[in-house]
Order: sequence, then structure tokens, then C-alpha cells
Amino acid sequence: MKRNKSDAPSALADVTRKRGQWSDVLSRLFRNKIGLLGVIIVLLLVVLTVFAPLFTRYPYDAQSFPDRFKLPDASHIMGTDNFGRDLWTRLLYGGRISLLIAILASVISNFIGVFIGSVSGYFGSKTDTVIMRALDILMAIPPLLLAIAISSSLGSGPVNTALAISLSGIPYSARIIRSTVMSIKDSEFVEAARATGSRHLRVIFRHILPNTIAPLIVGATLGIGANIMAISGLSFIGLGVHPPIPEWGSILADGRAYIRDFWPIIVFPSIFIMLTILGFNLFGDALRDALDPRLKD
Amino acid sequence: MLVYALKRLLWMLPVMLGVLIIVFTITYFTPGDPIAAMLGPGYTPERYAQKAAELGLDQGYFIRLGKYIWNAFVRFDLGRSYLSNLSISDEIAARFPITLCIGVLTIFVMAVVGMPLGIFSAIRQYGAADAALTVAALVMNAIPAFVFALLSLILFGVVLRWLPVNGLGSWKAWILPVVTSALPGIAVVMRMSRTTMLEVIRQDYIRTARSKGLKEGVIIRKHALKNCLIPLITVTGGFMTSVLAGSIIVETIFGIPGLGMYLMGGIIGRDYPVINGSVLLISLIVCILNLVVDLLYAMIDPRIKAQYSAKKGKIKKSGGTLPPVNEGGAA
Amino acid sequence: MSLLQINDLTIHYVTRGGTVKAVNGIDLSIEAGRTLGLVGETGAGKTTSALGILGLIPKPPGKIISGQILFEGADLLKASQGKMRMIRGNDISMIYQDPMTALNPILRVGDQISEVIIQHSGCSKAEAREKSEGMLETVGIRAERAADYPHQFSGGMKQRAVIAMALACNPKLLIADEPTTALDVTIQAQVLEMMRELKDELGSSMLLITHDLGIVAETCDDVAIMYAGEIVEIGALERIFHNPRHPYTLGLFGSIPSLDKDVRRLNPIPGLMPDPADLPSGCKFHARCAHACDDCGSGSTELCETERGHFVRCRRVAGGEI
Amino acid sequence: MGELLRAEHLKKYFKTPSGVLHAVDDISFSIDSGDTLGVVGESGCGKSTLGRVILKLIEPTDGRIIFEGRDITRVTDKENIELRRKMQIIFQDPYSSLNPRMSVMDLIADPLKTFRLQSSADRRKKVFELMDMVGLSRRFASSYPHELDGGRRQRIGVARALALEPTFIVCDEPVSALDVSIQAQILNLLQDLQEQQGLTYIFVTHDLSVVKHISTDILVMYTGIMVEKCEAKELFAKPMHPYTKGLLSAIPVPNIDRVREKVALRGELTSPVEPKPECRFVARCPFATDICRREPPTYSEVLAGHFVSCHNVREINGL
Repeated sequence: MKRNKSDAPSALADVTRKRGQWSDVLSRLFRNKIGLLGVIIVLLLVVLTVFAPLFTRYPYDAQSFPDRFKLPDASHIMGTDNFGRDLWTRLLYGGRISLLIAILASVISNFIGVFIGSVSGYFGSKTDTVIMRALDILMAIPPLLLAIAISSSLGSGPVNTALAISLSGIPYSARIIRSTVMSIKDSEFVEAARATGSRHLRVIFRHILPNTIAPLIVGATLGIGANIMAISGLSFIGLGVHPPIPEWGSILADGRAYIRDFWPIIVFPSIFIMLTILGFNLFGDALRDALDPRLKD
Repeated sequence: MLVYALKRLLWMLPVMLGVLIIVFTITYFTPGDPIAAMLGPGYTPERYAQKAAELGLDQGYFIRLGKYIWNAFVRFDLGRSYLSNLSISDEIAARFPITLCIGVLTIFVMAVVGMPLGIFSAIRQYGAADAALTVAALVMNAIPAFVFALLSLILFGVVLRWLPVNGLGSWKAWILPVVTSALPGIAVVMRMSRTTMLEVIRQDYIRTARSKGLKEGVIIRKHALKNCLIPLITVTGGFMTSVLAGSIIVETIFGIPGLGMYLMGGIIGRDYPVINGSVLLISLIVCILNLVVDLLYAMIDPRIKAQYSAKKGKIKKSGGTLPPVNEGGAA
Repeated sequence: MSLLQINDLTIHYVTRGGTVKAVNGIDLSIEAGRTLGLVGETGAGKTTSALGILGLIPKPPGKIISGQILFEGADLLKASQGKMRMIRGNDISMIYQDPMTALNPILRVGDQISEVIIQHSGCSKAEAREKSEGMLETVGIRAERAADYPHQFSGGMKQRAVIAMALACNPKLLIADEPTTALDVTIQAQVLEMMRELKDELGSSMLLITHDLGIVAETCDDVAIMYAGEIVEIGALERIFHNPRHPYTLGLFGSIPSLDKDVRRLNPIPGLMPDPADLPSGCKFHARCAHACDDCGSGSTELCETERGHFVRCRRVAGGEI
Repeated sequence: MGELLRAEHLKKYFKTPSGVLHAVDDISFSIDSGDTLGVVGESGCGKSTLGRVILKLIEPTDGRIIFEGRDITRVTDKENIELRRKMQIIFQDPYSSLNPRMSVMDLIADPLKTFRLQSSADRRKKVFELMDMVGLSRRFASSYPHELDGGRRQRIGVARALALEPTFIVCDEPVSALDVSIQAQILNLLQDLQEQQGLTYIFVTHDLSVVKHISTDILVMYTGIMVEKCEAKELFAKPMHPYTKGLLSAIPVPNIDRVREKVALRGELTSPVEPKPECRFVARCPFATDICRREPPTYSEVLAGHFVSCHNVREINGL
């Protein structure tokens, strides 16, 4: 939050304060049982996908013709797909891609959103008008369609997909930050900071931005869930990530041809997508409640 | 009020122009060669040049953009498809009503199911029904429409064989597309109605209404419901946007010959005029919806109506530090 | 028989963070036609008491632990929901502190007044409209403003409209919860004057909740001083103002800058109001009291009649020590 | 003691959608060092705007501000920031005027950090001294505002204002959000600090008993203009402007034996958007005559040191 290492005692004060404030947030977060469930789902997914090789014996692209369309059994706990590849393995590796893109996209769009939103909100007047009108235009295109257009232009691949999704998300994060900044800008404590001689930059960095962190974290977390949805949607219609790299949406797209005869190839990826979105949504909601210091009990 | 609506309509013009430029530019700079794709392998350079000239693809960016704007805005002509060579405006005109129909039905289902459930949940806060509905909403909210579409295809189309899974042959065929598009929305509307209702019933004016001795039902109907509507209208209006955008996936899955499927065909075939035209139309609908939502606010909330009417000249943002003036010319 | 008689009313809010003891065994009574001022600072339990009378305590977290609220002899705590609805707005009505939020922003002011008339008299819409316009005239608002929405009214006018609404059915008891706190002082004077006149005209009783001893002096017949959910002193206006006995009451008087005398320094009560979720044992005020002795920190302190009709909750006053 | 601050024909106009709002319209006064000028008026009279204009937190539209003999009306940003070391403000709302994400230590140290005063260890010591000075226990140093009650929060606001050792403080309704017993504690604190450090205050409030208690002189404002100004005692003994009379008689006094002259004011305050050339008080004035509707009154010294802006002040008061 604050990186002012030259200030020894203030850093000292920070230690006590960080402990105080963040432990408060954590304890509130863990007291919320549904939120805790979200945290557990998210952590479990991260561990499973990051350490995927530890949880499976197969490589994700090992084809085995005789093993096609196997129902779940001891050797393939979620069965195999049309090429005889282990579905569980593909889902774990695919989760890596999905999560990575989703997090990356969320970080990019929020980073740019903070910049645009805080400039627009803090300086107001003409700057604000111009930026807001430009965002109005971008927001007239449904985000999924914008992502589709950008994605088809940039081509497939994880980074391009992340870019396409983050670009279409910028107007929304910018708007949230802008309205937060505007309400904080007019608050009395900002006036107090100006009255004690703070200049613009100090006001922005010390008083305004720290107060936007809570909505930002919440927005970013909820954004990851929404991004997972968008990525799988893009891959499903053939944009986004292409085979042989597994991605949940593209696994579903491949499986669609066999929907009448082989249910695991649809059901298991669906469950993964669902759980991930659910996890991030619960986590984000719980964070929202935990991060508000003004909320009582 | 009318002036405000007209001004907003006028403002849609530059927005649509902006959208057009953005979409055109994105597709213009997309790598890939539509002509080569169209001609198939083994074409001659002459044939290639001829085709390019025929489609106007040999001209520069600005000329093509200018022509496109002129045709789209003045003649309502969105060009011809590279693949089928049919007029895109005609194609869209034929397909769009289906998509719109599904969209409107979706919004209807969403509001009719979501709102009462959310309000019921709020009134019985902390009860068992509230808990169950909240969990249901959370789960529904986490399922993308296309995942839901696939799962329900398996369940109703393949396992139970209750409903048709392709096309729009009978009224039964509409059920799955509408329900799967509506489910995430039902979840959102439900949660939103619950939170706003909880917020509204904590307001002082509800307490005033109670201390008048009114019945609880009257209080909810007459005092609370209307105040809840504003955030709900926003959500519902906003959801129409994602239904239209999501039609691309839902229509593809259920094999519905609407705008979404058309756009999907355009994406697969790299048929840029089709992509441009479809996105442009959907954006136009989004703009109109936003306007309708804003006008609905004014119909419900007299304060907003007064605001719209008071606006003279430019739209003023609350930028300056105005001192609080109590009676602000209201008396 | 008193119009309203409250016996040993205790109301708590049970939350996860602990039990907030908002009202702890209050006794008071209001005679027909009289005005009782209930005075106390933020968190003393004044508003909770008032909502308790109307049966409007939100449950959960609110919980009525014990007590009786006798209105014309019948216990309101035992009354059915339907019976309470007949009483609210008809026999007992309430004026709230913040006129800005007390009116529904999307309904016309006139309709909000008609509503209560229709509810309790069962008359036609047209009659109710006529009567509500009459009520507006009574509180000094032109009848044609009945078609306006609340946002078109100024703060003072909104409060007048709220008062019109509260008095529309000639209630026997009017509960006014800080009715003028949100208003400017010249408007406050107008509104208070009007409330006094209307109350006398209708012969209603009034429970006036306030933190302002000045308003009490000008409006009330009897006074009850509340501290930490208890009534610490109660009696006729003259007795309390001429002969305040409880150290807290004395402290309140000492805290107010006087317009008549020149006081260089004020004599505030030291310390803070105790947290109602964590009340001290013994006398609730002992930690802030200059006269506290060791005994004050334990046991319970009862109200004691120091002179006819003047009760004080203080052992040392009762013992004649101060 | 000598003059510390003088305002000459100060004006602040705001543009609003419905016209130009004359929030502060031609205000002049001067304050001697160590004195307190009380500014009273109802909400919307421009008193808070006046306080901020004097501090240069809002740029005045017209007029001059002279502080310590120097014209500070038009100064560079740098000089403006230097001025903060001498002029400070205490806010009304102890909830919104403190950054919720900063601890008490950080809040009070913030002005010192802004000016890079003292080493960090000294700064810590200084914060503790300030906390002692305003009666805030040192154990709250690492607390956050939302953990404290209104009175303690307001003490933080006072300590923050004192951190730069200013000579002049604008107190903007510093006690109106507090309960009476806490209000008295803060008022005593402000008085003690004034005596100890020779501070000069402008005390903006709507509460006449508070302003009488704390002020040397009182300025009564109404819809942006000054209607009356004189010594505090004189104002309460001999109010001359009809608005002041009405205001004084409207205060509920906790004294049941007092009989007072009642001057009832009709109607309500209207906002000074594009005011007409008439006395702004005319619609509510019980003594209004034709001239009041024709032209605005001038502000003149009716008795020694007693300024009133009313056409009929002599007739009304039998002078």
C-alpha cells in the first residue's frame, strides 16, 4: 500500500498499522463462512492447476486411440476424450491457461482502468467529459462482442486473449474507479489534506488512491470470475485458445460433437468452469464485506 | 423532458459513428486475406485483382471507411457478405426479429421470475427459503449461458428427450434457448431485488408508513416496490446487452437462425462486413436500450424527472465545490 | 388513569457482537393533554423507547425483555398485529427526526397524507384528499402543494407535512422524536410554535424526545432525563429546572453555554457515555460522577422520590448526602 | 493587540444551472490577534464558504484578504502552501474529515510530513505532545478513526490543525455534530488552547449560545451578506437588525423563568441565486417598508463598533 522506506518511524507505525488493519480484514474474511468457502475453492484450484504434474500421471497431449471415450474409472478418474487423452489431466492443465489469462486480463484492465478513472475523476471538467464520452462509445459495444472482434483481429493464443478481454473490460473498471475517486475527492478529509498544504500528487497518492484499493481489489476479484466466463466463451466459439493447448472452453467446444453419446466431456469441464466462477464470486463478495472498515459487526 | 430525450437521441449519432470506426478499424487491420479465402486455392493474380476491385478492397483505409460510413448512415446499406454475396442489411433484417424475440422473452422471464423471488427472499430475510434462494442464485450466477445450454441439452434433449434440441420448429423449441439465456439473469435480478428491497425497507419513509398503521402488504406494494425498481431497471437493461451478445453462443448451440448464428458464421468465415454490420446493429440496440432505461427512471422517480427538465444547455457534472444551500430554489 | 403508562420496559438488541442494552427498565406515564419531554444524549435509548411504544422495534435484532406499555389501560405489548395497526397513526402517531427521509420520495405529499386518513377512517379518496389538503393548510402549506413531490418542498415544509400526516387522524398521543433537530433555528421556532398550538387544539398528549433542554423548557409540562437506557430523573418541568438533583442532570445544565449569564468556562461532565453493549455495574453514571462513592459501583440504584412527584435515581441524593 | 487578518469586500460567486449564486457577497471585517470572531447564520447563508475563502481553500471572486499586513488574495501556489503553516481549519464532521485508512499517528503527523518538518523520531515525539495537548490518550496512536467516538475524533482534528503551530484557525462548526456534554469538553479545549498559544479564531456556527460563549465579536450572515456585526455582549444585549432579533428570540433557552421579546420570522431562507436589487431579508421582515423593496441597504456603523445593514434600523430601535 505505502512504500515510504525512508520514513523509519512511519514505517514502524506502518508495521503496527498493517498488522492492525489487514489482520482485521482477514479475521472478518474468515468469519464469513460462505466467503471462506470461496477462498477454499480458489486456493484448491490454484494448487491443483499450478502443481498439475503432481496430481496426474499423464501428459495433457498423450493420445491413445484404444482408450477413446472411456467412462470414469480408476485409471482415468474423469474418463478420456475423443483422442483418448485423460480428461482430468487436460482439465488441470487447461485450468492453468484459463486462470492465468483471467488473472492477467483482470490485472491489465484494472491497472489501465485505475489510471484513466483517477485522472478523469480527480481533474474533472473537460478532461472528464472527453474521457467519459470516449468510454460511452466503447461501452456501446457489448464487451463480449468487443472481445470477439479484438480477439479475431489479434489472433488466438493466451496473451492475445488476455489482451482482448482486458481491453473490453477497461471502460467498466475505469468507471468504478472514477466514481470512487470523485466521491473521495469531495470528502472533507481531502479538503483537510489540502488545508494542511498537500499538493495534488500527495493528495492523490496518499489520500485518494489508498481509499480506492478496497473497491479495486473487489472489482478485480469479481472480474476474474467474469473473465473465466469470457475466455471459455471465446474458446468455445473458436477464438481464444486453440488446440492442442487445452482450455476449458475449447475442451467443451471439442466435446460438443459427442454430446449425444458421451456426457463426461461436457459435464466435467462445465463443473470446473462453474466452480471457478463461483469461487471467485464468493471470494470477491466476502472481500467486499471484509474490506469496508466502516461496516460494523 | 422531451428536450432531454431528443438530446440523448442526437448524442447517439456520434456514439454510433465512434462504434463504427472502432469496429471497422479492428477488422481492417486484422491479418488474413479474405479474397484468397474466397477464391480458394489456385487463383491467378488477374483474377485476384479483379475480385479486389470488385469488392473495393484495393482502396485505402480512409476511402473505404468513408464509403462504409456513407452507405451505413445514409443508405442503411451495410454492404454484401464476402461469402454469400447477399446484402447484409437484408440478411440482418430477416434474422434479427428472431434474436430480438428471444431477447425480449428472456428479459420477461428474468424479471417475472427473478423479482418476486428476490423480494420474497428479502421479506423472509435469514429464513430457510432466503438461504436456499441465495445459494441457488449464487450457483446460477456462476454458470455461463453456454455451459448451461450444453448441460440442459444433455438432460432434456438427450437423457429425458422432453424438448427438441435444434431449430425453432415448435413452441417447445423456444423453451431451452430462452430459459438458458435467462438463468444467469434471473440470478442477478434475484440478488439485486433482494439487496435493494432490504435497503429500501430500512428507509425512514418505510418506518413512517408503518407508523401510519398500514398493512405490511400495502407498505411493500405501495411504498417499497417502486423505490426498488430503479436499480432493477438498470440491471435488466444492462442484461439485455449481454443477452444480445450471448445470442452468438446460444443460437449456435441450439441451431437458431438468428443474428447470433449469422455473426458466428461471419467470425468463422472471416467475413468482415458481416461482423461489422452485426456488431453495429447490436450496439445501436444497446444505445436505444440505455435511453429507454434512463427515460423509465424519470417515469418512476420525480426527482430524476425534475433533474432532466432542469438541465439547460450543457449537461452539468457535479464538479465544482458548491456550498450546501438548503432551500435551493425549491420553495 | 394515565393515557400512557410504561412499567419496567426493557429492550435489548441481540447481535453477534454482543447484547446492546438500549432500554433498561424505564417507568413513565403521560397524562391526557400533557407533554412529557424525554431528554438524553445520543445512545441513551430515547428513540428505542418511542419505537417500543408503537411496536416498531425491528425484530431481530430487537427484543423486548420485560415490561408493560399500558395505553388507555390496555397493554400494547400484548396487542395483536391488527390491533397495533389500528392504533398506529390513529391513536398514537409519530414524527421523526429527519424530514428529508421521512417522506417517500416517489409519492405525492397529498397522497401520503390521504393514505393514513383512508386507512383509519375508511372514507373515500375524494374525502381523504379534501381532508389532507385541509391538514396542509392547517400546518401552513397552501393546499395546491398537495400535488407536489417531497423534493419540491424545503426542509421546514417537509416537517410540516410530516406533522400534518401525524395529526391527520386526531391522535390521542403524539410521539415527536427530535422533530426540529434537522431544522434551522428560525424554522424550528415556527414548527415548535405550530406543534404547540395544534396539540392544544386537538387536546392530544405528546411525548417529545429531544437533547435540547431549551426546547423542553419552552414546550413540556413534565421532564424525564434518560442516561444509558435508564430514567435518572423525572418530574414536573418546574421541579427539574429549578431543583435538578441528579449529578447527570446537573452536568447537562453545566454543559450548555448560557445566553443570560457570562460564564468563562463550561462545566462539562468528564468522560464518555458508556457503551450500551458493555454497561458498568452499579449506577451507570458512577464512573463520570463527581460525587460517586465506593458503593455506587455495585448493586442496583432505584428511583427515589425526593419531593412530591420528583424522582431521582441516585443513592447519594436519596441518602441526603448531596 | 494588533490586527491579524482583514477582509475587504470579499465576494464568492458560484455558477449553478439556475444562475449565479452569490454565496458570499461583499463581506468586510478585521480580527485582532488573540480574538475570536464568531460567524453565525442559518444553513445556506454562506458562512462555511466564507471560512474557506479566507483560508484560500476556495478562490475569492473579488475583494482582498490581508493577513499579517500582507495581501494574500492573489498569491502563487507555493506561497499558498506556505500559508498553510499559519492558517488552519477544524472541520464540522469528525467522521468524514479524517481519512479512514490512516491511524491517529499518521493523521496528526500528516501536516508535518507534508512540510518535511523534523526528523521522523522528533515527529513522533511531536505527535505525542500534540495528543497530550488536546487530551487524547497516547494509547490511541495506532487506532483508526472508526474505532473512536465523535469527541475523540474531533480532538484528532484539533491536533492536526495545531501540528504546524498556526496563528490563525477557522473552526467550521466544530461542535455541532457532538452531544452537549462532549461539546462542552471541546469548547473548553479550544478556549484553553487559545489562551496558551495566543491563537486567533474564526468560529463558524449556527448555534448562538455557543458563539456567544466563545466569541469576542460576532458577525451575523444572511444569504451571503453581513447583516450585523458588533461585540458579542452588545449583540445579545442590543440586537438591532430585525433578522438578529428574530434569530435571538427563536433560540430555545433552558430557563423557564425568562420572559423574552418575541420577534417571529415568517417564511424560510431562500438561496441567493441572482438576487434582486432589494434587501435580501425583505420577504421575512416584520418591519419591511417600501424602500426595502427598492434597493439593498448599506452596511453602516449605527453605534460605535456596531454595524448593521438595514434601511430602517434607527426607526426600529428608536435611535
